[in-house]
Amino acid sequence: MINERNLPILATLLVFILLYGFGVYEYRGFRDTLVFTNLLTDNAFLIITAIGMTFVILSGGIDLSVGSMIAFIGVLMAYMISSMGLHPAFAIGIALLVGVFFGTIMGVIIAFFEIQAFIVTLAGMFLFRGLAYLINLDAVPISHPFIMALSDIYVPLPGRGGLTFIAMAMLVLLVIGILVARRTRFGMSVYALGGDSHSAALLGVPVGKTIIKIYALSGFYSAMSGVIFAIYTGSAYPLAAVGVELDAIAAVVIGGTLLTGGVGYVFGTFLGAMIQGIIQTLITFDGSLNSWWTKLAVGGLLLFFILLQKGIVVWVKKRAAG
Amino acid sequence: MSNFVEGAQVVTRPLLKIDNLSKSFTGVQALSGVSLQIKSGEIRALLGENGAGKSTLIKVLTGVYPRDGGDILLDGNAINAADSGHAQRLGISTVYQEVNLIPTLSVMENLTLQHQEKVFGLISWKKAEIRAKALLAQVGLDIDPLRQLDTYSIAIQQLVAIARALSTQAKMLILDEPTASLDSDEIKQLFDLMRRLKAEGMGIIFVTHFLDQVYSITDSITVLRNGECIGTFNTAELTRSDLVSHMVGKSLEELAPSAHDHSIQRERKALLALNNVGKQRYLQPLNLSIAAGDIVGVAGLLGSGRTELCELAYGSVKPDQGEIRLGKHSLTKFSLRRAIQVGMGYCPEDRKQDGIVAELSVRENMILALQASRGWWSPISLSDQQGLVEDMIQRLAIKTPDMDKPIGELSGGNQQKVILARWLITHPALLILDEPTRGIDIGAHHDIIQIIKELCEQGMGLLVASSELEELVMFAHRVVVMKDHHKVSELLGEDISEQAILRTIAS
Amino acid sequence: ADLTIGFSQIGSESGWRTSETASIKAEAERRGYNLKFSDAQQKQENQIKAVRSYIAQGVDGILLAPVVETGWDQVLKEAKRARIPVVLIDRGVAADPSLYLTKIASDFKEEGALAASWLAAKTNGRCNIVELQGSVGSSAAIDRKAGFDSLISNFPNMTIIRSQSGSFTRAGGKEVMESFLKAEGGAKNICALFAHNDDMALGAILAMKEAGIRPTKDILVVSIDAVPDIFKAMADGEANATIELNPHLGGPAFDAILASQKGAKVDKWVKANGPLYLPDTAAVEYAKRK
Amino acid sequence: MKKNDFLHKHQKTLAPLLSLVLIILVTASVTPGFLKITFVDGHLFGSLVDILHRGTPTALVALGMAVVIATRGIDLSVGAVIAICGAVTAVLTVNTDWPVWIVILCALGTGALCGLWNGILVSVFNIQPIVATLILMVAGRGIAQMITEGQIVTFHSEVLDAIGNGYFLAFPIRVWIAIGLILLTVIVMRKTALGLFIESVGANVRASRLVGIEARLLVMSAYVFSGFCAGLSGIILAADIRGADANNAGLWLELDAILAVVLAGASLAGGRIYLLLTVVGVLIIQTLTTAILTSGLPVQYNLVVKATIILAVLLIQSPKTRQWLSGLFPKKEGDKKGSTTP
Ligand SMILES: Nc1ncnc2c1ncn2[C@@H]1O[C@H](COP(=O)(O)OP(=O)(O)OP(=O)(O)O)[C@@H](O)[C@H]1O
Ligand SMILES: Nc1ncnc2c1ncn2[C@@H]1O[C@H](COP(=O)(O)OP(=O)(O)OP(=O)(O)O)[C@@H](O)[C@H]1O
Ligand SMILES: [Mg+2]
Ligand SMILES: [Mg+2]
Repeated sequence: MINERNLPILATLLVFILLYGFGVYEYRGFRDTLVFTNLLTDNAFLIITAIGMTFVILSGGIDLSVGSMIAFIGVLMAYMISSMGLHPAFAIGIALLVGVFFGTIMGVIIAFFEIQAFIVTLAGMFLFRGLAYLINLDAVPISHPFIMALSDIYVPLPGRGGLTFIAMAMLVLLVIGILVARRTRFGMSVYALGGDSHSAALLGVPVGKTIIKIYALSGFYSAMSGVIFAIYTGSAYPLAAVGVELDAIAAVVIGGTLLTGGVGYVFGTFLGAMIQGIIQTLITFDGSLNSWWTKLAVGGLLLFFILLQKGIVVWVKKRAAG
Repeated sequence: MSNFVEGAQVVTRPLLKIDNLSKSFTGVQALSGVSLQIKSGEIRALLGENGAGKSTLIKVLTGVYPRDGGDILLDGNAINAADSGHAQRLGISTVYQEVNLIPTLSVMENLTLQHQEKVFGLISWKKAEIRAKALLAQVGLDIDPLRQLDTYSIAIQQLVAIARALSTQAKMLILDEPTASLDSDEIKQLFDLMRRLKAEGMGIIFVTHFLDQVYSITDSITVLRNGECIGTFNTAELTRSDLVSHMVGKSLEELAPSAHDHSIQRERKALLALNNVGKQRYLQPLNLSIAAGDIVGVAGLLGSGRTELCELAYGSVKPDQGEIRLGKHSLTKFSLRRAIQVGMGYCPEDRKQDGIVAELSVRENMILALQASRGWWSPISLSDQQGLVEDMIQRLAIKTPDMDKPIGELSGGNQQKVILARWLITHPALLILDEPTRGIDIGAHHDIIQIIKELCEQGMGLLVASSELEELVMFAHRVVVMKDHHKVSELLGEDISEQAILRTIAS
Repeated sequence: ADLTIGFSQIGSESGWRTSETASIKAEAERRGYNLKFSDAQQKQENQIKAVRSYIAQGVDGILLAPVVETGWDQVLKEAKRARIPVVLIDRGVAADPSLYLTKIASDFKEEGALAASWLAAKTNGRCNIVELQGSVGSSAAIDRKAGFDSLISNFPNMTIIRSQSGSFTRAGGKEVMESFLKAEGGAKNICALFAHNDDMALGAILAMKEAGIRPTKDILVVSIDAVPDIFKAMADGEANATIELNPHLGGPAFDAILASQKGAKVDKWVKANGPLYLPDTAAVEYAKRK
Repeated sequence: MKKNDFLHKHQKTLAPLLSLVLIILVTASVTPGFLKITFVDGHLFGSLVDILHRGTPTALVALGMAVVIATRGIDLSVGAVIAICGAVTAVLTVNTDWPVWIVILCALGTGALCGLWNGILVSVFNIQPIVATLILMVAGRGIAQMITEGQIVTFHSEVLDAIGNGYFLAFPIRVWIAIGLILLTVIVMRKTALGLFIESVGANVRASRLVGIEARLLVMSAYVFSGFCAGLSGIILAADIRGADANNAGLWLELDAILAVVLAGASLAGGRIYLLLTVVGVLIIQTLTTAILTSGLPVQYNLVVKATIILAVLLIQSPKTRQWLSGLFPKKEGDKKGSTTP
């Protein structure tokens, strides 16, 4: 018997499989494992960001600062490695701490001053992008043997595909995210907060602390995403990842999480991001759309799959009822 | 100002001691200088009219609201709970007035929230499920703990909340109107449980508006009025009339129900008629007719389909078969707004989710239904609104500093009165009430029943679903008994008595 | 030959870029090539995805208009491994030149310098300049500014008195110019406007006219790109000079791919710098481009 | 009682107004001549007038956004709708000889239609507002580019010029248009029961449905209104530069609009909105933008300054800060009154 609460995820999975099947049927080269592993690698930073975002949205909040955080962390890393001569491993550690630090600050403002997450993180979005500009306006390469070595790690799979370091890091972070969400007290507090924050407080959930932790976690995940993006491109660019916050939110929501909070799964987010990735891939494989048709297609496909997903959920529920 | 009537000689020091506690909100002094003491193994009733400050006392006690002044001692140690979680850790377990659980989590998750057992640092849901089932069994519930909480009725949610409060190792248990929507069976079960906990030495504070319950379970009574402690009494030594006069400041005689005539005037023709109305997996098809002036009660056990009957009759859930007529209109295809325009009214059971619009003011909440039926383009002028609202505040004795206060800041019982008033000012031809007197104090209860009777004498029809059989017997002309989502019988006139209803349900 | 070529374009953020896309598509069609087009909507990650998809599909060549200069090493290596030649168009990348076939682009720095030298000649090295920068952080903005700055540093009496970002848009150019005029109290103190692209200049011209200031008479206007509308403005006497950024890069790019298939040697940088246009030819040029 | 009420309301209004005045004063002290207003050719001229002039499109968008936010929604598509309506205006002006007012009606109609689309997705298909409007946000620019074929379509029309940059009674015409629409909206919302219904639906849909409010229709009209406002804003923005820039018109304007609504004290969880304060919010944001542009600060500081000031304004407005401050000065009139009322 299918649990009703898992239905959106199953529907998302089905949509993903349908899409993939369509690609394999329609395009040359799509059946190669390379396409799938490319999806994992190319969307890794988005998925990582979206995992952090899932916690935020589950709690009924939102974090608009993630895209800027990615750029800021990248530029900061480049500065520490190139200008200060730090070892990348060390620089990554510091960069992650900085991400957590800024996330925590936003969390404190949201929790303590009771200001809405939307605008606090919007200010964060401006601030981090601005800080990135202050460190470095130009795009700079991060050419350090350590970074190169990381980006050269490759576990070949049958076919032409293979798992990169980035993809594997993403999968590990995904598993951690799933465990934290469903198997820790903090995770359950996040769900409770999103379900009804007033009741959560009466049930003894430490609301303030949980909010702070949520934004710290999101800060960590988006900083991690910044690190991954820097490794992915081997460079830092203050204009990187513009608009990623919206892609991440969309991934979370397509993955079945309610924006009002309380309902959803981290794994759904993974599928949501993969669906966005595959839409992009299908459009590229097709290659016949001009600029404006590309935009229409992205929007149209998004709508189509959301409706399809809703349709599946409704249909299964009907079947179960009748 | 408070006179203490200590119970049997105090040998041990009190488990809980509250001294001179005060709390004010903007415009309201909710508590002023309240003091009381509770021993372990004592069940204390906390009584008072709506808005007397009972819930506030509990929330200050458990750190939900910061206090303005006063001391709280638990086991002789001054405590200052920072929040509800802290209070729990200090040993005070509380079921707050409204069902305060997380609707989007499963029953199991709600029961174990903050108390999960872990294996290798990770929550074990297997253990959680076992524990959840055990807790549910304690309150006599046999439901699927994996289902989402809000798929269950408000009464079941209430029981889950109680079960949850039992899950913590506490010295003090506080129950704020836990019985508001429970049936007699559940209440009995709850009382057995309370007796057991009492025997184990737990101190219990119990808030209710049912005097029967006060006398059957509590050892002592503390009465609050207008935020002040009127006194603490031994239950056995206090007569009902004295108790009521302490609470209301009036004597019981004034409140005694007038003798009720169960007979119906046969000559009137049907106002509301349900012909074979039903919905798959929701309610078995049934017939029902209500004439002007009729008061029809709906009785049944928890989950028997009372609420479903009300929803179908009102039209907020559309039936998939049968026809609903109100007077000369067939409502089956009507929108709710049209139904309200031709005289329907419905006061839902779940006040928090379906009733109040917490952010809006008392005035706005009260005129909402009338305004909605008139449409947005013909607004009720502010002075008319004020007139209507002022009148209702008087008639229902709604306790609020002014009518522009957000309704969410009112006490539970007063919110319920506002929702009732919302429908009364629409002058409905037929009013459907689902648990209308939930959380309403005895004084107001009396007034409301009086108002309802008057309205029916003037030709309104009434459908009341209630788990309080006493209340149904008091004013219904007819009682529909529900069981397993279908109508098993209809009791008429002199057949209506608590025993008869119980017998029908049991058969 | 029936080539399949992948073209990863940055986006369609300006009229100039739309023209470039149209020109390359037309060239491919003329030659009967199968062009796979992808619009990255200003996102590098989308461009990387597109290039990877082209590799997975096994195209014969890839045109890449990189949104930013860095961060291409990995994906270029993959293309090289798959033996697919990559031609960079309209700007370069900071990667080992062996990773791509050739770069067909103009030099942003030279464009900035060209604008500056025209202005220096026009004003005899005496000028208070206001500058409309492109989007903060974009390489076109950074390099055009750098080229301009380094040239005017030779002229002690040429200074940039105000510089703000107009984000490469007309609306941005107009709003920023308005604030410049307010802050400087009109045109008395401003001798020339240097805009990083024509659209901002066109917006600024509107702002000047609305403030009762005559462009070219009170304030000189020089900008870059050579879009049709700036020629119209020049013809109407409202702009002084523009430097062309050549959008017709399809031909040379395809030629380079063909050449490499035949095993011929290809230059690593095919410079495509355009000339500076002045009002005298504006009417003719406008008619040509319309 | 009455006085206490008044003070209470006052406090909410005071915070945004105070922030606005503060920002203007600080800017004036940094940028000489910022406050100067002169009378040139029969109209007012100066930075403050510029703020009104520049703030108009945002104010219009924020107006529609406020109504949508009241219903517990959000409209991310306004920027794209601006681009579409600008494109419609430009293309119709250039390619047809229709009278201007028909062109304007077509553009406004297009905006409303876009809003209707969003409304249908949200209230009929029950798609979460942020994603429902995200779809048009992405696809809308594509539609706009399709209309303009990717080029900036420039046009010439006296009437549109006047809407973009003309003056009437010393003030920019577009400011008058905005004032008109804002007042009209305020009147409709407050003098009919529409405002009550919208806020009620936003705060508790289930309860609102049960009292007979037709929530679905109401939510749909909120989006239509937002689309209409964005359409008007799109016409003004196109008229401003005498051209339709499909890719850049109204880019990221949705964020400014949302920011303004929230600065005015509304909650994104629906319910109460404050239309006039929203305008103050827009003025705060626009003053900030203009101040940064006139300040002569290097470009890379723009965002940091903006973020810092927004955070400062937010902190000033937070009720917690107020509580904390009144803790420092305990003898405040309002508090004393509150606690002595029986
Ligand atoms: N959060 C709040 N803000 C402002 N006033 C409040 C708040 N909570 C309670 N009050 C006021 O305090 C008074 C006491 O309310 P309380 O909820 O304690 O009453 P109660 O005795 O529990 O009543 P009931 O029997 O109706 O539940 C009421 O007048 C109420 O309006
Ligand atoms: N599976 C479900 N999903 C959603 N709502 C449900 C479900 N089951 C019950 N409900 C709702 O719960 C409410 C109560 O249902 P129930 O059958 O318990 O009614 P009842 O006889 O009035 O009992 P109670 O005394 O608990 O109110 C109804 O409003 C019903 O719609
Ligand atoms: Mg109470
Ligand atoms: Mg019920």
